Amino acid sequence: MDFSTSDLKHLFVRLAARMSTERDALCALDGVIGDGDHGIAMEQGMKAAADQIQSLDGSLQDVFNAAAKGFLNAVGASSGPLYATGFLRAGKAVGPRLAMPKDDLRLVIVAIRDGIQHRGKAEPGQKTMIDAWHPAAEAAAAGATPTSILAAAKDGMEATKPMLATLGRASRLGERVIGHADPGSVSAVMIIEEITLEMAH
Amino acid sequence: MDFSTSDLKHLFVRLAARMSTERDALCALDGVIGDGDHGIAMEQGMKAAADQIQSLDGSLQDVFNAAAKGFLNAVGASSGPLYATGFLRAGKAVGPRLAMPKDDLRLVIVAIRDGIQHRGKAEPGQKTMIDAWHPAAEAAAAGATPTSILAAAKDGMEATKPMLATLGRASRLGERVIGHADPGSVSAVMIIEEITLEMAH
Amino acid sequence: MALTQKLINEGNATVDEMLDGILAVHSDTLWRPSHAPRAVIAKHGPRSGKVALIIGGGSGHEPTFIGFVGKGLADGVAVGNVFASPPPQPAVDAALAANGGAGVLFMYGNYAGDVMNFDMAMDMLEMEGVEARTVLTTDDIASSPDISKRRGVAGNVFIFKAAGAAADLMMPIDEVERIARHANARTYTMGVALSSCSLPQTRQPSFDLPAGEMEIGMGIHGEPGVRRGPLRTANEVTDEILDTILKEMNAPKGARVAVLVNSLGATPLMELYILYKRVAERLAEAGLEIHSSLVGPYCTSLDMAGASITIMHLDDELIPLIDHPCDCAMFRQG
Amino acid sequence: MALTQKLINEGNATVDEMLDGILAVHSDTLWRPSHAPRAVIAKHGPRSGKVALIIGGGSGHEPTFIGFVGKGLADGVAVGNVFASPPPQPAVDAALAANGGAGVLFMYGNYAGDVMNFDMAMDMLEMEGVEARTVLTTDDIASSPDISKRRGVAGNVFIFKAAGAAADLMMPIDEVERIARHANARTYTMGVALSSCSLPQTRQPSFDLPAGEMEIGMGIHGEPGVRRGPLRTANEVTDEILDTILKEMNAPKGARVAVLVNSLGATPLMELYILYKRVAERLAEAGLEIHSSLVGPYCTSLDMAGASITIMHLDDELIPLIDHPCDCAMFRQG
Ligand SMILES: Nc1ncnc2c1ncn2[C@@H]1O[C@H](COP(=O)(O)OP(=O)(O)O)[C@@H](O)[C@H]1O
Ligand SMILES: Nc1ncnc2c1ncn2[C@@H]1O[C@H](COP(=O)(O)OP(=O)(O)O)[C@@H](O)[C@H]1O
Ligand SMILES: [Mg+2]
Ligand SMILES: [Mg+2]
Ligand SMILES: [Mg+2]
Ligand SMILES: [Mg+2]
Repeated sequence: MDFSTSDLKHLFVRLAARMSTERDALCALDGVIGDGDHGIAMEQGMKAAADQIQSLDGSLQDVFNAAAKGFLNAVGASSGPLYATGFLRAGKAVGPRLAMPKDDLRLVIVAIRDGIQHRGKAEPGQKTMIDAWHPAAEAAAAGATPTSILAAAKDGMEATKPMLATLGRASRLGERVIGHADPGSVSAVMIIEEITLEMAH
Repeated sequence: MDFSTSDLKHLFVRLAARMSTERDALCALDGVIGDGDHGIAMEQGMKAAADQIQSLDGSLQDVFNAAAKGFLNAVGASSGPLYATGFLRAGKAVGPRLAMPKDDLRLVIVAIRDGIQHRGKAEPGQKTMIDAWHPAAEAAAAGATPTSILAAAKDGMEATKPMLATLGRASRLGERVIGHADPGSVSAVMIIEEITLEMAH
Repeated sequence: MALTQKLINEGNATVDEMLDGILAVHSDTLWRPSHAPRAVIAKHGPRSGKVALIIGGGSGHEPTFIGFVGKGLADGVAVGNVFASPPPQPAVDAALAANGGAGVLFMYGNYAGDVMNFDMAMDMLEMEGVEARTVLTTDDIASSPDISKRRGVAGNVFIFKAAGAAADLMMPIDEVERIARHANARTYTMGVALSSCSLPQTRQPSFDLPAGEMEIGMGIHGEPGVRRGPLRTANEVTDEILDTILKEMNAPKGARVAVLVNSLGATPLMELYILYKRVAERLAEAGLEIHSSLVGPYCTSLDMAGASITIMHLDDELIPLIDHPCDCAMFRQG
Repeated sequence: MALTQKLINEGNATVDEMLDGILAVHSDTLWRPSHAPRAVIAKHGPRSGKVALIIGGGSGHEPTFIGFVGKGLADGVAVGNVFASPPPQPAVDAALAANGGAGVLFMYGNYAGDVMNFDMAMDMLEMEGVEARTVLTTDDIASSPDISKRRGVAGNVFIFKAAGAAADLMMPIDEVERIARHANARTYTMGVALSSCSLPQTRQPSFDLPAGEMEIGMGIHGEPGVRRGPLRTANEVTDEILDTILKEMNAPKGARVAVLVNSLGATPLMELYILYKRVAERLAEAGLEIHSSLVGPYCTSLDMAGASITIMHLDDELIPLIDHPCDCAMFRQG
């Protein structure tokens, strides 16, 4: 089955809707160990990405590039550069095609992880969104099923709870962050869930 | 029975203690229709009056004059000029004696009322402390018993509840003050109670 | 009940400790006579032949009143307890310390307590042979339909400023008094409160304000407002306030105004500028020209959340006075 | 749950509406390029041959950052969403609009998001052939034992001021950068929060702080502090903060300092001056000389109650820079 630019546009619309629904829950999580705005960043970022691409005429890469720009310019924050770089990498990975096999969404997951790591220099184990993106990308690269990719992301997110943070705002809180999930890893699971649902369709 | 300068000093000590106990209740009353500080003004005023006179060597009039000055300088506010003028009038009424018959405390009640009215120009029915002081002074002047003087003050205070206010802060609240006692009339009843207890001793 | 959270020491010590802090920070512009700890005087304002402008009132409104003492504005201030008029003595002390032989003008908000105390101060000054006059501020249009019964609130800043500039320009006391009355008559304020405040001694809210409600026409001492209503958006609140002010002010198109968007304490600048945006839109619609604006906490009510809007209807006489430079502890211009 | 009480319109519109208000009030000193609504530039600061100082960060800290744009201080600001670093584009826009051909210096607080966005802005400027450098502020001594991981908080005011003065004196970019690092290395801040704050979109407290407790070492975004403890008196809080700062600063007797007692938003001037009184006592005891002081809301965290104390350890190089005049929208000196 093919995944077209119009499918990609729909994916961003669903991501925007999902983040809007989860906004306050993500903010509450970020309030515990960060500054309480992660839900707002993700809602505004995905909405701007979706808005930016709706009337765009171009390839999958063009759509990802425009989404990156829309997300970044609407948000800034930490999430902005991280997801913008992830989307740019995803665009590069899928290339200037108008459609691709659905299974190539694996490449998207891997590329987003790569972009986030390129920008943020995080390694797994530092209590960031990378703790969800990295195991998901590893599973995707190894040919795992969509369900297993999502499960890997969820396990990675769960594993952030007992971690100390060594990057980002939470790193200054020492032991106080133990027991709380990293909000960026929670929203990452949601994004990965929407992508893997596409793959399984 | 005689009422000496040392009795008068003790009276002020008791008034200071009473206002300290009632401070938060008086503030809460003032919060409803005023600015919430009446208990603080009365506590600080009576404490300053009591402190000012303790080591004073002089007549009843001297003690009242010093109490007036102490109260006024510690407090300002509305209560300061009103009670300071009341105490000055009381001093003038009892004169430069070292002691007086206890029954002359009637003169004190009448004089405090006169001083408050001279300073504040309030008439009964305007929802102020005068609504307690005036009936008490009328009863005192008419030779009523200490119990009846106090009862008159209490009735006057109760009567402030349904009143509209036409003087002071509460006058700007219109109908919203209806149902609430005037805080100045409530503290007036306490003062009158302490004085009438002296008379009855 | 839990105490409201404040960074203070002993409740009764707040005013004196605050004054120690203020005098320590602003020792270049403020001083106080050693015998009069509640009278604070401008170092560079008072001078021979100049009318002395003495302002005053309760504490808890900072930067009002003490923050407006300085060259070009007030010569001295009498400092009261929290929400309490100062007694007469510091007003007398301030007047004598700032007296330049050209008369003293007392200016303060119209509250029963302040009137009684400052009137006593006037009597005491008269005995000293010093001529003193009084102009009350009554800018709070929500507080009464009868102008003489209205409270003085944030509009004080503009009204004191006009009178202080007139005095700094060495105008005689008749002129300074006339200008003070003129400034007061053309200044209109209305505010809303979004929370109660609490005194340092009790640390309890002075009144209850349920979530979702606001007090409209609130005074600056936590006195309840003229009515209570549901909390509205910034634009709706601004519109209600400006509808009331513009009607009362009744200025012709083309008139120039000064604007003050004031925080009652806990409301941050972000919200004030959002209110200001709407004020500017509404004034433009009404054909009025904004000559100058102030946005910030100028007249507060302890830790109360809320804001007030003041419009001063300027004229050729008031404009140079409002523009006149001043160098106060907490307010500088020019 | 009940919404926290704010005077706003639509939650997502707060920053843009605030900016409209700020630009309307301060049109004599600020402007913004028509294509760049989140880049605000000083009208009178930038000029040919002068290093352009561009500051920035999230909104909700007003008067930080935008209030410090003006002649003698910052040339431009990139404005982010509430508590969110601005994206690279407004930083680039501000840099290009203020560029005087002598290089651009970005200064902002050390937060992961800001570092990523401003680094992208540097890359973009490089492609335009404009030399840009960065100095991060790290004055929050409570945020990490490792200086390079510390947050930038209220000390920004002094650090930006020193760098801005150096740029205004037409020093070359190497000097301005060196001074900025020097100023940062000598500036120490620590704060306490007495309440949470809430974002305009959620209007819920970002975290729970039970009555009777305070957060010690709180950041300016509502990030929880390094520890929580019972609310103490003003003097005890000041002592704990100053014990920590003085130990870290390790200045010899006779050293001169600048002091900032800052409100996090809802804490009024009265409490700040009470804190200041104790600061002055403690510094005198320590044999340090206060050269100059600021007291007020300089770096806030929306509607949070609390305060921070900053001490800058001055030297002969920093003193004239801290004293240098500046004329900013919300901060004037000299
Ligand atoms: N260097 C980094 N690499 C990867 N993820 C990061 C990094 N820094 C922060 N994050 C993620 O960003 C999330 C916070 O994002 P957000 O709240 O939107 O931004 P901010 O921290 O600027 O408020 C964290 O929960 C964490 O997952
Ligand atoms: N003109 C007046 N005459 C008599 N009593 C007055 C007058 N004005 C106010 N009061 C009394 O003063 C009380 C308030 O006193 P207080 O709270 O100490 O002063 P303030 O109003 O200055 O805060 C009122 O409850 C009222 O009884
Ligand atoms: Mg965040
Ligand atoms: Mg009162
Ligand atoms: Mg009062
Ligand atoms: Mg943030």
